[in-house]
Amino acid sequence: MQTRRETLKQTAVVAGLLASAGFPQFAHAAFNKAAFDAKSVQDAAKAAGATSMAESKDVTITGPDIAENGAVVPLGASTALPGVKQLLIMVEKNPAALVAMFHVTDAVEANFSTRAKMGQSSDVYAVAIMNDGKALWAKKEVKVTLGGCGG
Amino acid sequence: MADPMRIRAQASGDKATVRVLMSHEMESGQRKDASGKTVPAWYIQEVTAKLNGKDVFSAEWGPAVSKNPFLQFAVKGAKAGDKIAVTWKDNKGDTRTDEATVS
Amino acid sequence: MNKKTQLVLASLAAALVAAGCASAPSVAELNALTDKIVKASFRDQNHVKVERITATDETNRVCSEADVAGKPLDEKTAKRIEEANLKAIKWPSDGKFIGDWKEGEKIAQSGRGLTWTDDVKTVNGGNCYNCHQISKEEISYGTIGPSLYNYGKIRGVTDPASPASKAIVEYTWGKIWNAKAYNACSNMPRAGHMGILNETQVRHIVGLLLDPKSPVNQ
Amino acid sequence: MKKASTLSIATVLALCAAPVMAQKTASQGIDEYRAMLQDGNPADLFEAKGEDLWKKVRGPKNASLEKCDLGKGPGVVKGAFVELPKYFADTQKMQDLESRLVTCMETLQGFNAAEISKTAFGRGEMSNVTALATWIAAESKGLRFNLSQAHAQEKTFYEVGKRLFFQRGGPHDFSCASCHGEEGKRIRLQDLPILTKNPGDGVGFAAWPAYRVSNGQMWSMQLRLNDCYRQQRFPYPGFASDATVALATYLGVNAKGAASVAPAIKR
Repeated sequence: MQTRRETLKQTAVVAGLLASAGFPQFAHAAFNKAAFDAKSVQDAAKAAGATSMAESKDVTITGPDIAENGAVVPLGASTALPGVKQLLIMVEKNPAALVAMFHVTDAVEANFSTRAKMGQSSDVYAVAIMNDGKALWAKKEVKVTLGGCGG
Repeated sequence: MADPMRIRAQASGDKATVRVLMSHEMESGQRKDASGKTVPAWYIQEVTAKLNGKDVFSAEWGPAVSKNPFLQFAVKGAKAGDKIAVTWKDNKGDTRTDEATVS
Repeated sequence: MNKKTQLVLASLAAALVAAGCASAPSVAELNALTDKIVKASFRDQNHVKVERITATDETNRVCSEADVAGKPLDEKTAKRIEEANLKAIKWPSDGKFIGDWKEGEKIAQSGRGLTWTDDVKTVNGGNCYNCHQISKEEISYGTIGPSLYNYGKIRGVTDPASPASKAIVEYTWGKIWNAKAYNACSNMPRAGHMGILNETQVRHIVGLLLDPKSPVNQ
Repeated sequence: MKKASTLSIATVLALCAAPVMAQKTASQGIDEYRAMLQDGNPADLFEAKGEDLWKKVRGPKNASLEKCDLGKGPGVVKGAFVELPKYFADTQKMQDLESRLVTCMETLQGFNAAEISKTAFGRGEMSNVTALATWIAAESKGLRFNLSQAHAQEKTFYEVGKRLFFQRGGPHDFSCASCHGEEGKRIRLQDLPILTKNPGDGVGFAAWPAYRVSNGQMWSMQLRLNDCYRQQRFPYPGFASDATVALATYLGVNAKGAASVAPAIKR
């Protein structure tokens, strides 16, 4: 694990880079450690700024029904709703639920895809955190199967 | 020095879809090595993108993003010939920027 | 590449040239060359020794040759091989054929053991699901071997201890212990005979297949 | 019957004759999963690295590999992959792509071939050989396998490779044919290509090098064969040893006419 000194040093590097790159409008690009350390979907959303949570048909989570391998599971989150601040992709049963947090700006569509590791079959979530702090989510189940001979 | 990314940016209509592959271990911090010691987490924490030098995209990632990560997003108003630059930075402070032209 | 093989090849080529022979090497020459290439190409790795493939038994040798020729073994040889393997079957020392199907399921699921990356202390698995459907619950199964779902039920085994079931119980034990006793060149490993599984493990597998309470027979 | 193919998902779906309903749903799900991964194959990363390595001045002799003869003349890359292994007059031996690359790295760049061959997969110069092989294979994408059997050694290696393919051994009595000798078989959910004949475009020999999602590694043909032997419970085949080249010759000749999709993406 990281030592405290390394963490401090790294924070300094990050701060330095941000300053030199002149990124002030992207202040939120600083890593939200609390959200990524949170175990549950709820706690991660809260750490990302959510004040309430509700299921919504206006948020979409995409992913396979079955993943042949948990090491690489293609997941996507999208919404057409206006006023979205962040889109989060989460895997409920991972040691820490939050996989990726996308910041929504006027310059990009609220539609992001990446690939996640999954330790086991689990519900996966797309969570849209709105400007007013409301979090709207959608989920689907992804089964992770055992592949080839090894296991 | 990290290996280069592969960036493909394709314009269609009033947007460009950007697909990125990054070369990174994305070590989860959950794995143990042969001697039983936990392999420390090592992963990309921040990804940002610029369109013709202007910030358009930013994301934060945890260690659960797969090794050699894939990312897809769409930039509004981008057209063929525009430059898309993608930057990642990992939790060890290593960083890499690559650029592609929208086709 | 190593010098030994190069020499072999060079001498083979030289021999062919010297004989003024433009025709292909004979089967015997090719077999000999293959043996030499195997010896020169493979090496020990951890607990896995080269003898595993250079000191194989007659069963493997004649079956490999038949496969290369693309013809099944002649009946007489097949019979001889089967009899030799049948004789080598070790029957349960305490007369008990049926073990715990729950343990059997775990062994059937496991594909671990005996590779050069496995620890030598690894408990070997049976690799069963790699090739067979067994229980209905496990959807990740192979198809190299036949489905074993309802194995006991189909064969009418309602009480494995009954005299009526004796023949099928014994056959099942024998097949797992040494598949080549019933089919000389079967693709199936000889789990007991080759020391992949021990007697207790074989007993659990037989339980998995024949115990009426096993999910296999539901 | 089911035709083993990770590429033509639709074909698999249409032809998949699964024994029970639940099974069919599962294999459809797996096919959807595989389709989702096709766009964005991390093999691209290794391909880019390989191209760079080919052109870069490296090694004790400060040279690039651009004069390397992969069988179609110095510097000719396109089309070389689908004709290997073949006999090389300069080394007087049968060589596959990786073996040949190591030869070029020694003769042109001054690297020590024996040292590279001893290096574990994924490490040091060996990982460079894999990246180079990935790029060179990619340059022949869509071309059809067409190995030469003109030279006596090419014929001999095919025959030896055939014997190796059917060689039963180890505690499990496995040969290559145990898994790859019949059409339409699987290990667990993994389709097994039949390798005694052309298994079809982009299947078997025509799919490697491939990116393995299970471990995030780029696998060359040498590593593919190495890991088959590991799972066969065989001893360790030396890198680019005659046995591996002979086996590859057998597989490559059998694959005649199959279009290469390498580098593929695999479980």
